[in-house]
Amino acid sequence: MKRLNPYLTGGITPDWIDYLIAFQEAGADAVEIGLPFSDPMLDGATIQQASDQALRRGVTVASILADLTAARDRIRIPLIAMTYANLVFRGAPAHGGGPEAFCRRLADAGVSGLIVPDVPVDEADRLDEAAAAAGIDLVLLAAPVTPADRLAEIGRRSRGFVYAVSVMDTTGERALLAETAAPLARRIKEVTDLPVLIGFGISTPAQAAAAARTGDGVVIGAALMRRVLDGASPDDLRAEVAAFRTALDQVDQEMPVARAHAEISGDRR
Amino acid sequence: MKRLNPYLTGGITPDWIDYLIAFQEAGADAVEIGLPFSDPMLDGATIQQASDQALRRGVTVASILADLTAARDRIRIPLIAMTYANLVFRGAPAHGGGPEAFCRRLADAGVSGLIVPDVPVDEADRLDEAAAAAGIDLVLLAAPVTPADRLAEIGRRSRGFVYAVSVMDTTGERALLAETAAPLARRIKEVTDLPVLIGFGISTPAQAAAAARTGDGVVIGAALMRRVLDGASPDDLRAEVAAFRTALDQVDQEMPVARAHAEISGDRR
Amino acid sequence: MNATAPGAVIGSVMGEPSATGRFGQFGGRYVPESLVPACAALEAAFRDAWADPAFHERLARLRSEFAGRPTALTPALNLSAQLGVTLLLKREDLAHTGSHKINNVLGQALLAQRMGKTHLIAETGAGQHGVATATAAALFGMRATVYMGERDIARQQLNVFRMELLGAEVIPVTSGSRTLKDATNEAMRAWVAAVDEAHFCLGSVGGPHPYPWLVRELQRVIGEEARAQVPATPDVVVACVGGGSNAAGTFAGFVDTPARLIGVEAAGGAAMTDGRPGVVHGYRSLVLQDDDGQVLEAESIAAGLDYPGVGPEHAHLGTTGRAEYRTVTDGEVLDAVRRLARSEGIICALESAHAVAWVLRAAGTPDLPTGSTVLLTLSGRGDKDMATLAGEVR
Amino acid sequence: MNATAPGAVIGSVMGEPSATGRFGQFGGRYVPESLVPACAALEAAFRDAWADPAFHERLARLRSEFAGRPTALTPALNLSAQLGVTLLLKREDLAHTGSHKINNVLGQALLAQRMGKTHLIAETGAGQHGVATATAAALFGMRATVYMGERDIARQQLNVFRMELLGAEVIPVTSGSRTLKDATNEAMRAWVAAVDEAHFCLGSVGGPHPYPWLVRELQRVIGEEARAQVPATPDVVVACVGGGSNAAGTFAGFVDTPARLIGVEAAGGAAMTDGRPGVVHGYRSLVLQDDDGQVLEAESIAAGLDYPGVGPEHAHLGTTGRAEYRTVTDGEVLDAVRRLARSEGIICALESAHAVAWVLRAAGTPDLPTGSTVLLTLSGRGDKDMATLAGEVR
Ligand SMILES: Cc1ncc(COP(=O)(O)O)c(C=O)c1O
Ligand SMILES: Cc1ncc(COP(=O)(O)O)c(C=O)c1O
Repeated sequence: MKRLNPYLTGGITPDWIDYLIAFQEAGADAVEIGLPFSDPMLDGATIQQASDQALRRGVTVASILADLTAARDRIRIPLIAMTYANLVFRGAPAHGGGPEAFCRRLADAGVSGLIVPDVPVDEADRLDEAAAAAGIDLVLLAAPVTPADRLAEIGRRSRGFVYAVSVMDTTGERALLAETAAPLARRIKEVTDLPVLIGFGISTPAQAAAAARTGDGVVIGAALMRRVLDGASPDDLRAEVAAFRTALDQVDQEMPVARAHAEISGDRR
Repeated sequence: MKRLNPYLTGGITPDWIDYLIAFQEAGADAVEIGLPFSDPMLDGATIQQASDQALRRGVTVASILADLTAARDRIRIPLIAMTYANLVFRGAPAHGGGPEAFCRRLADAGVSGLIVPDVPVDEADRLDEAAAAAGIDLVLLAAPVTPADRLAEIGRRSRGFVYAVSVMDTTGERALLAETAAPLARRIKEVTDLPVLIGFGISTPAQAAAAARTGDGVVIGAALMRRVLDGASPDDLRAEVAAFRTALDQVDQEMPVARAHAEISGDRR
Repeated sequence: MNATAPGAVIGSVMGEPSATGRFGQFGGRYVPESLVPACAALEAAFRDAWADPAFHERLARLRSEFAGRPTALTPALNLSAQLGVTLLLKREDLAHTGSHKINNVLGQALLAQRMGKTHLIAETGAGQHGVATATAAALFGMRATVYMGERDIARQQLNVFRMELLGAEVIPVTSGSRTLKDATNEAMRAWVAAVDEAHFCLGSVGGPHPYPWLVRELQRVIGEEARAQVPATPDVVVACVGGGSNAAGTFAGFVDTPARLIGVEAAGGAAMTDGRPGVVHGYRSLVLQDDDGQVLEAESIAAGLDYPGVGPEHAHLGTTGRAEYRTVTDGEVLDAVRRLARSEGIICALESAHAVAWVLRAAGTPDLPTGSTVLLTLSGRGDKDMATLAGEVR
Repeated sequence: MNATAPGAVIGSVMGEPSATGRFGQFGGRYVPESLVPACAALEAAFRDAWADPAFHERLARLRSEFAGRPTALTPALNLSAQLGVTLLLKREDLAHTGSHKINNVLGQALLAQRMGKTHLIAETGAGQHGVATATAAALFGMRATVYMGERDIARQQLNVFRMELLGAEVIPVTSGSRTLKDATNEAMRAWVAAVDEAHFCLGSVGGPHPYPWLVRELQRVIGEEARAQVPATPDVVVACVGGGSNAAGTFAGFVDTPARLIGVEAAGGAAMTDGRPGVVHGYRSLVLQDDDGQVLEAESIAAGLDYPGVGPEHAHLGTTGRAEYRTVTDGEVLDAVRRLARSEGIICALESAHAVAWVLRAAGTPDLPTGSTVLLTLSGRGDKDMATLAGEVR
């Protein structure tokens, strides 16, 4: 089945958990929880704004994890944290900091995956170990410009799935699915058996469907966060995510082979 | 008798000749006629303003001399032109210009003396000759800083009188007669038998009297021109100049010797 | 690298970083995968160029014929007499465009050309790096896009217009602190989207490997010239520190001497003094941040020092003790600009005035004993700051 | 001196003027008696100093250690390729304070100090001479008073604040054209009143003897450096002409070569082209004046060229044919600033852009044939003009 990982900025509104539940109810396979950072280098305007809004509300990693812990009983799908290196590496192990403690805190809150866009594979050794020790999948990203040897290493070292950054750009809505998306997904699939999720700029169900014809699923970020920023309710977002779900399911029906492949790879907990 | 040379910016008002006549009636011994120049380097704010006012009226050397020619019958005292080098040297003799023509034009209009503050004695040769040829007295100026040898040359080459620049400053009213005035006048009198007229900054009859105790008379400029600029009438100015006359006459009575000396030197035509 | 007594001679310090771009525990290449190949290509191009005498020759020609190098070393005679120290000023304010930034940019533009790039992207705070980038772009026939925080645009308007006149596009950054920090984010984002044809012309010794090394090597000319110009090894070498490029370039010329190396930060942007280890803008260093790891907004009257990070090599030099870092306040900086102007006839940049302010405060104290000889890098001229100063000094 | 074919080698030209300070029929000392002794004393002091190796040594030190000399010679490669001529730029914009004016002022300040003066009085148009004077005054611990027309104060505000920061008093001149002409009148008036302790630090090659000679000798360094820097004698040597000091200094280095010497005036302030013999500001030269001998107000976008007179030696060089003079319009000047910025990465002063504008216009015409080598003195940098340009260029 084609995977649908909607993204949600942790703490974007006081009732942000309701959006998470709405995503779940709409058929999300997992939710990526953004832990807002002051300097989100790889994010475009929408997710920057979402992060800022959350930070202005006083949200912290601790408060987001506490909210997730509190909502644990309502959450049935995997949660994947997405954040930047500074929040991950912050502090020394001796003082309860460092990536080891960070990963343990994620795991304690029921988070099972981690994406850190500014930690490329070359800088990932320590985080790799820390994540593994805490039982967290460290998802690595591949980009259209990633050369073959790096791609192989990313495929080998990524856990859970490989995140295909569809476009040479920041996060943000786009009129068209980038032409680089499909070739990248195909190249990744040649070097790994992990599912390949395509993200960055997937803005409509049609684009999601198109992406899913090569990849094993999609991450939807800015398109959803823009609605939340505009004041849409959890119900509104449920409908939005459901539309993506429907589009992906249709792809599944078109492509039985791909679906079968996805079911075998089994990263869905 | 102590000399009184009031100064009048030519063309300062349409009825400027009336001021000239008023000066004459008030007992002036001669009148210095300023031929206004755009860049009067040695003039302070008042006479700059007077010159500007005349120039803005469209006054020229030619128009001033024409006015004087027209008023010739009413004028009984000597006229001394005061202006800057550029107006004197302007043009080539071949084209009716140059100091030779300039001096002839002055003489034709009944002017008998010339003061050019930016032609020091070192630069005076050609003008000297031109003035002499036209029967014009070229009056040279001496300043408090003039050294002895120059002072002797100035005394030797000046015609009519020697103009003692009382102060190291531009023209303009001053609260006090400069301390440099008397010593300079004394030094000049040591090197020449010409009368020594003290000018620059003499603003009140009392100052004029004080100056005249050392010199042979005074030039009064800015103090009169300020009144004209402020709108005072020829009658007002007649009274003003008469007050200076009275003050000088009193000095004459104090100092019979000085008066006798002045009468002998006889530059008054 | 162990802690080292100040003044000890260390040969290997300020050499090449480790294979992963580290100076001790600092540095690295914390960038999105999209930028990793570009960083790797830049590193390769730099290694290649730096080994090529023809590249050095072109750079040397540009430096002398175009940028006006070597810059003068001016003995500040009046201040020296007043302060009881011998103060020597390395005059980067006399370099073309008005600061040391041109040293870095000319080298990077040559590299970019060598790599076939046609577009320079830059971040700027004070605008000096932006002007230098716009200048090099004009000279090399490249496009230039400069990201600049809205707040900095307002306080460094002169430089904005200079950039535009040089043909650069200046893009106002309205996010976050609207200063250098956010301009850097935006420039990196823009680079991601244009990485094929664009070179990210980074302005200081921060950023992902190889930038901290590359920029320091390009700024090394300051220290090497000064070393050749001073009559004897100074007791103290001092420079202001924003990202730290003029200080790094200066220190590089003296790191193997017994001279004490002093970097001076803005009190409101003192990553070396108040920062904690962290990762921003692609490198690990000391960073001003709150307990949650959110980067703090710096607050300095000098747009070029109004930055919460600092180059990783400084973090290393500070941690090992080879260099020391001090802070001065905005008020001291304004006094220093005026004092230098009135005493020596030199109007320096607000950034540079930080180094001056420290000398003014420290002279005659144990930190800078009477009789010391001080080499101070005056990183730039103050024309750009006249609007700010008009409001503050009188 | 008879008329001389352009390009002929003349040894004695640009040597010492006659005993009365004349270059041919121009020059002299047309000042009030109050100033004659001061001019004579200055002449004596200059002769004495100029014969004193210690004076030359101090001046040379100041030039190199403080002012950043020698300034670079930059081949303008892009413009050269576009225009079909070899264009070499003598970079006075890189001198401390941003123009050639510092060359003159450092020499005069040294002289003033030697004469025991404690106060410098100056006139300024663009403000560059005022800034240079304020700078030297700060360095030498003297008082500085700078007269500047109200109109120039408005269009060169950056320089006004620089002067004030350096501790100078800037006095707005509200008379006449409210530009350089009237500022000069006011400065001379102020000098009369303070002649004991004050030196009139005149900014160009006008004024009473010995100024035109003194200032040209102090600016000769431009031409002499350039002469040593050019690979071969250029076909044409070009500089802008306001009062004419940067041109005179440049020409002095090449007057004894076959190089053609070209001075470029503002069309609205072209004394060499439109002036008639006259006397202003203490010297006889060519002057813009009406039929009645009233001096006309010049009208140029460049405050430093917005002046109705020109140094007497230029009148002589022009009359004898050794130098030629051209004019360019404000519009050509604005284009030239932009073109130089975009092609070479150099933002020059509006004044300097006059020389550039002539090259842009003349290149490829009989006046400047394809293949010519041109040495152009870029007299100053354009920072001061950004406000004006912001309104005019885009
Ligand atoms: C004049 C000047 N000095 C210093 C700096 C700070 O940069 P760095 O610390 O990299 O030398 C800047 C930055 O804009 C600057 O313009
Ligand atoms: C940059 C610059 N160039 C030229 C001039 C004109 O002066 P001169 O003709 O004496 O060189 C000025 C005068 O202010 C100036 O500032």
